[in-house]
Amino acid sequence: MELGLVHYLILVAILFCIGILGLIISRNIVKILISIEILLNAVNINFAAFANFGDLDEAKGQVFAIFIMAIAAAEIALGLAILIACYNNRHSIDIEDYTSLKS
Amino acid sequence: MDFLLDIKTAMLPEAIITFTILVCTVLCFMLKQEKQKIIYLISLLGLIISLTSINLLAANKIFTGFYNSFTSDFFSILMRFLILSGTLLVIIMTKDYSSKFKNRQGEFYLLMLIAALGALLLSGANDLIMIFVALEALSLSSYALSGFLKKDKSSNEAALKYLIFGGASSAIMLYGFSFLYGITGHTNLTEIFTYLANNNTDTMLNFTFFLIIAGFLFKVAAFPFQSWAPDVYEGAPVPVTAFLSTVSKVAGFAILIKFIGLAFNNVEIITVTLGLIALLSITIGNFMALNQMNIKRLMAYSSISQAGFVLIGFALLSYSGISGAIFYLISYLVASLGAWLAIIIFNTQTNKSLISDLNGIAYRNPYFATCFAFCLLSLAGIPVTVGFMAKFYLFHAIVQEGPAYLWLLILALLNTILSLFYYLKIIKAMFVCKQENESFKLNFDAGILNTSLVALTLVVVLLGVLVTPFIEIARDSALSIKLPVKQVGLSR
Amino acid sequence: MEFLSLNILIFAPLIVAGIILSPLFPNDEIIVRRFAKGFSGILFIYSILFMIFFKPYNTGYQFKETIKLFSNTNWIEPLGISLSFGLDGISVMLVVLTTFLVMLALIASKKSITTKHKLYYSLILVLTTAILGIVTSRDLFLFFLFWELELIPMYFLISIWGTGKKEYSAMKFVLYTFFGSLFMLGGILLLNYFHFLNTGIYTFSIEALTYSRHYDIPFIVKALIFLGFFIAFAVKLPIVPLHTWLPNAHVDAPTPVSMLLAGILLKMGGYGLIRFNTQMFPEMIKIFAPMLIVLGVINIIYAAFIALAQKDLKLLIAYSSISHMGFVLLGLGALNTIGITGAMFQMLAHALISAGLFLIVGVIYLRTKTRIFSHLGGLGQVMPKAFYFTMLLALASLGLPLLVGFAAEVMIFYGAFTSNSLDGFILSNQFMTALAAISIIITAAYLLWMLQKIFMGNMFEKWQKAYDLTPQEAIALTFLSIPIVLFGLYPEGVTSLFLPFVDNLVSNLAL
Amino acid sequence: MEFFINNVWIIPALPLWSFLLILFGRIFNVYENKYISLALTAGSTFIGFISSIFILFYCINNPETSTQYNILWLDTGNLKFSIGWLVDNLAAMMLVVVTSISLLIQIYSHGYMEQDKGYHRFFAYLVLFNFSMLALVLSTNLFQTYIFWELVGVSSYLLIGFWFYKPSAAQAAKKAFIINRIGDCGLLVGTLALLFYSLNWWTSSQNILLEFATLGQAGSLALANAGPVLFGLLALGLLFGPIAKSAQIPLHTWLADAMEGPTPISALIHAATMVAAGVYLIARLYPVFELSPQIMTIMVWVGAITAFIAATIAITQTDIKKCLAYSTCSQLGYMVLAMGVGAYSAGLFHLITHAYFKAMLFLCSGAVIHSLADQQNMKYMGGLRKKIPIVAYTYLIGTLAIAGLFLSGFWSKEAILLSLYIQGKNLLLIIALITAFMTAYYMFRSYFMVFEGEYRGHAHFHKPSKIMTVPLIILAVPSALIGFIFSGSLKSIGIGSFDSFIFYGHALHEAHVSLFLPICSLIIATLGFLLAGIIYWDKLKSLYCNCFKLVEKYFSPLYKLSTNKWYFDDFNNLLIKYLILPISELISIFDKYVIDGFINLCGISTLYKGKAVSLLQNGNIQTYLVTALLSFIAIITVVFLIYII
Repeated sequence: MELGLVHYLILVAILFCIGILGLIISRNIVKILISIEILLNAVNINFAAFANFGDLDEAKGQVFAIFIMAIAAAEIALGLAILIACYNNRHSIDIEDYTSLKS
Repeated sequence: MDFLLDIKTAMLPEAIITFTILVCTVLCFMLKQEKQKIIYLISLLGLIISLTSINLLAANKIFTGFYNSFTSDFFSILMRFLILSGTLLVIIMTKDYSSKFKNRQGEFYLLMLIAALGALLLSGANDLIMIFVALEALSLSSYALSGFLKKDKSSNEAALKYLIFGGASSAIMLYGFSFLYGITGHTNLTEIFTYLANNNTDTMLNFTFFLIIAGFLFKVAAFPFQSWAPDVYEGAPVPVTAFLSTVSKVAGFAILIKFIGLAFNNVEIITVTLGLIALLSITIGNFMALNQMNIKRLMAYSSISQAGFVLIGFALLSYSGISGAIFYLISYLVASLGAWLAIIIFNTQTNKSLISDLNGIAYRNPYFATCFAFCLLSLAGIPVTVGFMAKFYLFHAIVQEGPAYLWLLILALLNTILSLFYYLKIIKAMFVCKQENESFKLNFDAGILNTSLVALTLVVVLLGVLVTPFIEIARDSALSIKLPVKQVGLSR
Repeated sequence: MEFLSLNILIFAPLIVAGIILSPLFPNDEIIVRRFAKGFSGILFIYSILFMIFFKPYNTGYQFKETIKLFSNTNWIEPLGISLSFGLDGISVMLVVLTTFLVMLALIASKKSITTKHKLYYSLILVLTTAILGIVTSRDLFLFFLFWELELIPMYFLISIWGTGKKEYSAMKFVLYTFFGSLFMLGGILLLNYFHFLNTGIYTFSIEALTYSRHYDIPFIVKALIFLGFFIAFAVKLPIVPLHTWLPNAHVDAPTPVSMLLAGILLKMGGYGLIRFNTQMFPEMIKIFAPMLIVLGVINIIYAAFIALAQKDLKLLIAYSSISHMGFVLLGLGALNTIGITGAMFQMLAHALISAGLFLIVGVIYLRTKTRIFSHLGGLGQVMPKAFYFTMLLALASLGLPLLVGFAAEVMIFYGAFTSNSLDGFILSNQFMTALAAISIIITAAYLLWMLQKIFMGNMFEKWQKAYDLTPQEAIALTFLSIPIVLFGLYPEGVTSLFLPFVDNLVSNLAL
Repeated sequence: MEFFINNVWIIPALPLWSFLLILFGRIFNVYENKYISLALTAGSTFIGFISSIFILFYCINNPETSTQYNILWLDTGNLKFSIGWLVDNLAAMMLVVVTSISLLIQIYSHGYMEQDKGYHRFFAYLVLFNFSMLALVLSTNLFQTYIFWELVGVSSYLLIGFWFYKPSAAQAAKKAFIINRIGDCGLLVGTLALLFYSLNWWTSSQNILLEFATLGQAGSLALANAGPVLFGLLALGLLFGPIAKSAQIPLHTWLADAMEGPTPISALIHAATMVAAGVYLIARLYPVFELSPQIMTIMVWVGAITAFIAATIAITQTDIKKCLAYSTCSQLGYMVLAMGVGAYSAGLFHLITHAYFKAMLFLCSGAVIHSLADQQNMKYMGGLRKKIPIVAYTYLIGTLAIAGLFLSGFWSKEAILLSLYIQGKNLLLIIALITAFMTAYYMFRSYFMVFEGEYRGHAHFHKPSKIMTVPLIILAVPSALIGFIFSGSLKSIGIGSFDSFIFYGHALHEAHVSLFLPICSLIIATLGFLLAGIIYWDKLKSLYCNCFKLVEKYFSPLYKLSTNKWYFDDFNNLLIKYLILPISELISIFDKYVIDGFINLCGISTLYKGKAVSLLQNGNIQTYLVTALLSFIAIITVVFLIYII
């Protein structure tokens, strides 16, 4: 069986769902950040797949993927930085402890 | 040289801001902490120059440059004007507040300018990559800004929530982008629209549309991606909140408009979706605002509901609707900036942010209270303020679509009653309630903050009276975006 | 007559309000009050001039004025909105009434307003502008704008200087009115849209929209527009299921504001019903006449019965207000000249009488600090002047002949009885009018009961020191009594102002 | 003569003018002198009296003329309301009666009220009443009648409540006005209906709207348009006005309470003039009532029942004024009864004779009360004949007159009985005779209790002044003679009979050839006198003491019924207490808790909805994400569903 676009799309969909799930259920903030990373990487695969199957001349998808990677890195870095600041204040990385702002 | 020409004709403000950012970065490293106040002045200067440079842009023709990834039309110029003036005011707001930033004042302005640059680019972006990058520039610096008070627990928490929510929604948006790219094979919006005009790809496109607007709905804090806003608005430093609820929203709307063009062959679906989202935003924002005791939180919910009103204009998918939305956006920006300015003046001097803290302030600081009241009344849509005109113009646009959109009108109208209730609650506290044991008097001198508050109030009233030019601006800018929408109701 | 400019009339109060509020103006209560009173007196005289130079037999608007903005365009050219004002038969009376009652309210303000004078007097003047704007605007949008504008000063006036649950009442008033006006906004926009569909012109001009009724608007939409307007005015008038703001607002408002509320603001509902629901939609009002009459009769009887059960003086007057405004509906539903003339006249009558009665309530409250009947009694011995004025007002209110209330009621009764606007409806005009006539008994009952409870009978020892009317109060009441007697004896003095207008209106109905 | 006819407006205008003069005189404190008020009042009435006399003579000389003049009061489209003055025989007669009695009572009032603080106020009210009453008499149309009908009502309200600091007076004034309003309401609706059913006739002919002169034609047209049932209802509505004003059952209860007012007022308004206005209005509306036989029947029975019941109540009253009040009520019943059976002239004749003698009786009672320091209870009087003989004799004249013993009441009552007899209404005749018996009984009872026997009271006695006794003497003359003068016996010297002067349709033919009826009624009245004498005249009383006690015991339920005024007042109070007030309370509660409650519930529920919605805002970012995604998916699904469907 040859790998087609659809397979990639399914993979991406699965990855995306995993990412969302991780985002929703994990209590550890680092895990949540990683889930975001999974989401972005799923999208990267999508771009790459589309570029590979549809846009051979310009490969804009790949370019896009690279942009995403760079920005994802920045985002995670920022996220971790914020997390550290948070940790300094509350000594916890459990998302349940960050619920002081509400209704 | 092509590149430079592009900059001269289309991206002069952005270039100036970039230059300012560079200068500021350097100064950040060079200056001692006590002297970092200079950066405040420099960023103000940069913004003012950039604002004036907008005049140099060719307003009446559409210019596409920067490898087709940036379009400068009248609409984008208007949006950039709004963004720049908004940022200018936000930075003015920080004059006294920045003492809370201790030794990191320079960074603050730097981040603010970067966010503004992202917003500027977003308002003219014409390429998916450009959109993404600009959006993230805006978002990332916003995350950092909301957590800027490092020692403050709620500021941290706000930043964390904002980042997680933002990351998720931008991922969803990117997912949509990838499909859009997959369907059309292009990342340039112009090309995408050309492709879509010639090919019929219904269902998938709808799905894509939903995914994409998720990111923008997050940015404008509309339902269902609104729940971050109250927490972040409450936790973040007040100027940042002001920035988020004004400039950031303007940018979000500016880019959202471009995508409603995706509604090629299935106008109804977009209208119904956006209409539903708009109404739900308005309703939920209003309902939640009713019981709020904290001004910042109340303003957050109010901003959710106000975003809903702008979305109504989009939902109509007509030029009159969009021009209504643009006018509404202008009115919202002015009034809400005024309100935030007032809140910041109050908050900086008293460190309080409950509604009951405002009790009886009108008789100690009549001008402050009057200005604040005018801004709130404008948000509520009471004459003679710009908010009243904006609401009227928007509702007028709804009716132009014919009786089929009456449900939208009726529900929106009913919601304005709710909103009046909580805006009046603040006004009541200021004018009616008796002051409690501890009374304080704000220092309301001729400082720049107070002057700007008075100036904004004057604008709120003047725009409510001399309304014709602004309606025409809104209409021209709506017409300048070439969108595949109905041309109803724009005759002279 | 170049010196008669509506613009001056309307915007002068606003400017004066600004002057009073400005920091340069001395913050001395006496100066502020005298200045405001003096100005309102001048305004009243100025508005009288309009009435004198008004030519009742010219149909259409007079003293037309349109403010042009830069480059001589209309106010909001793209939407066809213009800043245009004018007076016609029904508005001229209301303009004079407004300035008159504002003047009296300011005269009566001396004792009841004790704090924040600058704000108070300027808010009253802003309110004046809003009301004058409502009555004189020739543009629907402008009408709506003033309609909404009036809310804010009213909110402050009730909630700052009121008593009791003032904040609740003020909020209720504002939200209620706002609620109603939103339906009107919907109606206005739909009307504008259909005018555009038919003519390709955007306009909010009342004249244009009034005489374009032959354009093709689907019946159901027309009914919706009609009902939208109706709800807005029903809240204001008020009509029974939408009336509950009124007792609250009246009871908690300070005396002068109650006077204005009862005297002028309620009349805006009647004005709107005539100006829009009747003049603009003659064919719809014929269909909805049964609704008007049934609601009118319910208003009259229902509120009268409630008034009978009240234990609070001000509540009693408030409910009597509702009951009397029902007559306006009844007269309007008759759809004949005498009925509508009666409705107009009833607005005048009720304005004068209820303003006076609310002033009396204030007078008594100032002396005794109570409004509960069981705590009052026998005040006639220490306050004879107040007693006689109250008697006059109560008698006028219960429709004593040769006082102003009678002329109104008699016109309405005759109009409603001889009308055939309910043909084809399950109940006849005659039956409904007879039902409404029962109210003259109930009205007499509660008003005389009130008179008896307050002024007659044994006096409580503690009121021995209650003093009689102050000069200000006496002057205000005298000013109110003069037209009550004068127009009661000679109603044509007023009716001739709008009779041609009403004739024209009715002949349009017949088309 | 012509001058007075053409300027008849002077008669009501002068009192109005005097009213304004007194009013403004008081407001600006121009004068303090009591005589100025008196002069203004009495002067205006005197001029009116002189004019009325001239007008009456003119009318006697030219019996067929009726002059009217109208001013357009209100012109609204096709309905034009006028006010004016109409002079015909009836009006001329009434003018003389009203002005003459007014004049005397005004003079009397000076004596009665001299010590009162509210002297000027009293005269202002009095003169206001005069104005309204005279304008009512001169009304040209039903609309104008309604106006002044209410104005006399309000004057009566003001005067009953003259001593407003007395709770009972305040209560009585209110009661009088409200009960009169019930009548006014009927009158208003009747007028409206009459106008409605004959509208075309009024608008097509150029007549004054609702004018009396052509009411008959309009009425028959209305009958044709409305049909007998609706027309009956219409006429019933019109009849309600007179029923209330003339204190007929069931709206009679106010009259006894109205005695709380100063006694001259009771004499003028509540005996002689205003209450008679009801009968006057029936006379004016006769063309309409006549068209509906059912209404005439109702009128007869209302009159008869009132005459009977009021008389039975009067029997046991101990308050002298209440006794006279119920007597008035009963006599008014007589008049209405007469109008109902078609004895138009007889009814009006009785009105006039009654006006004089009842006014006099009241003034006598006023003099007694005044001299006994406001003592009204007859139980504490007695033997006053020796102290105030003038009052006693005038009272006796009045008693004889009202009892129908030869003096004026005899002639007018005789005319009524005669017409009943002629028409063969035997039941009514019997009722009328029983009433006549009771009238004689209670009047003599009061006379004996007050003036004969020993003084039983404790109050210090002081003699009434001349100014009070002179009017009594003057009034005694017409009280005694007017019946005889107009009975037709003096035709030889040029004074015709009353029914040849005032009649409806055609003059009644001379029919009383038989002496049976007069003798019968004289015997009955004498029996009444004897019974009263037996029971209350001390000289006779002792003889039959035991017997009387037995009777009293035996009849005690009836006695109770009578002293409690047939429980009408209690019934009314119950009606108000257990029906009207609960209804209004109920509606008020409904309004407060249902309508307003609904509104408030909307508000509160909105706030709670807000609270409920904000529960989702629990601070946990993951909850936010879940809700956001779920609602996003929900929106998409809904939209797709809408789109697909």
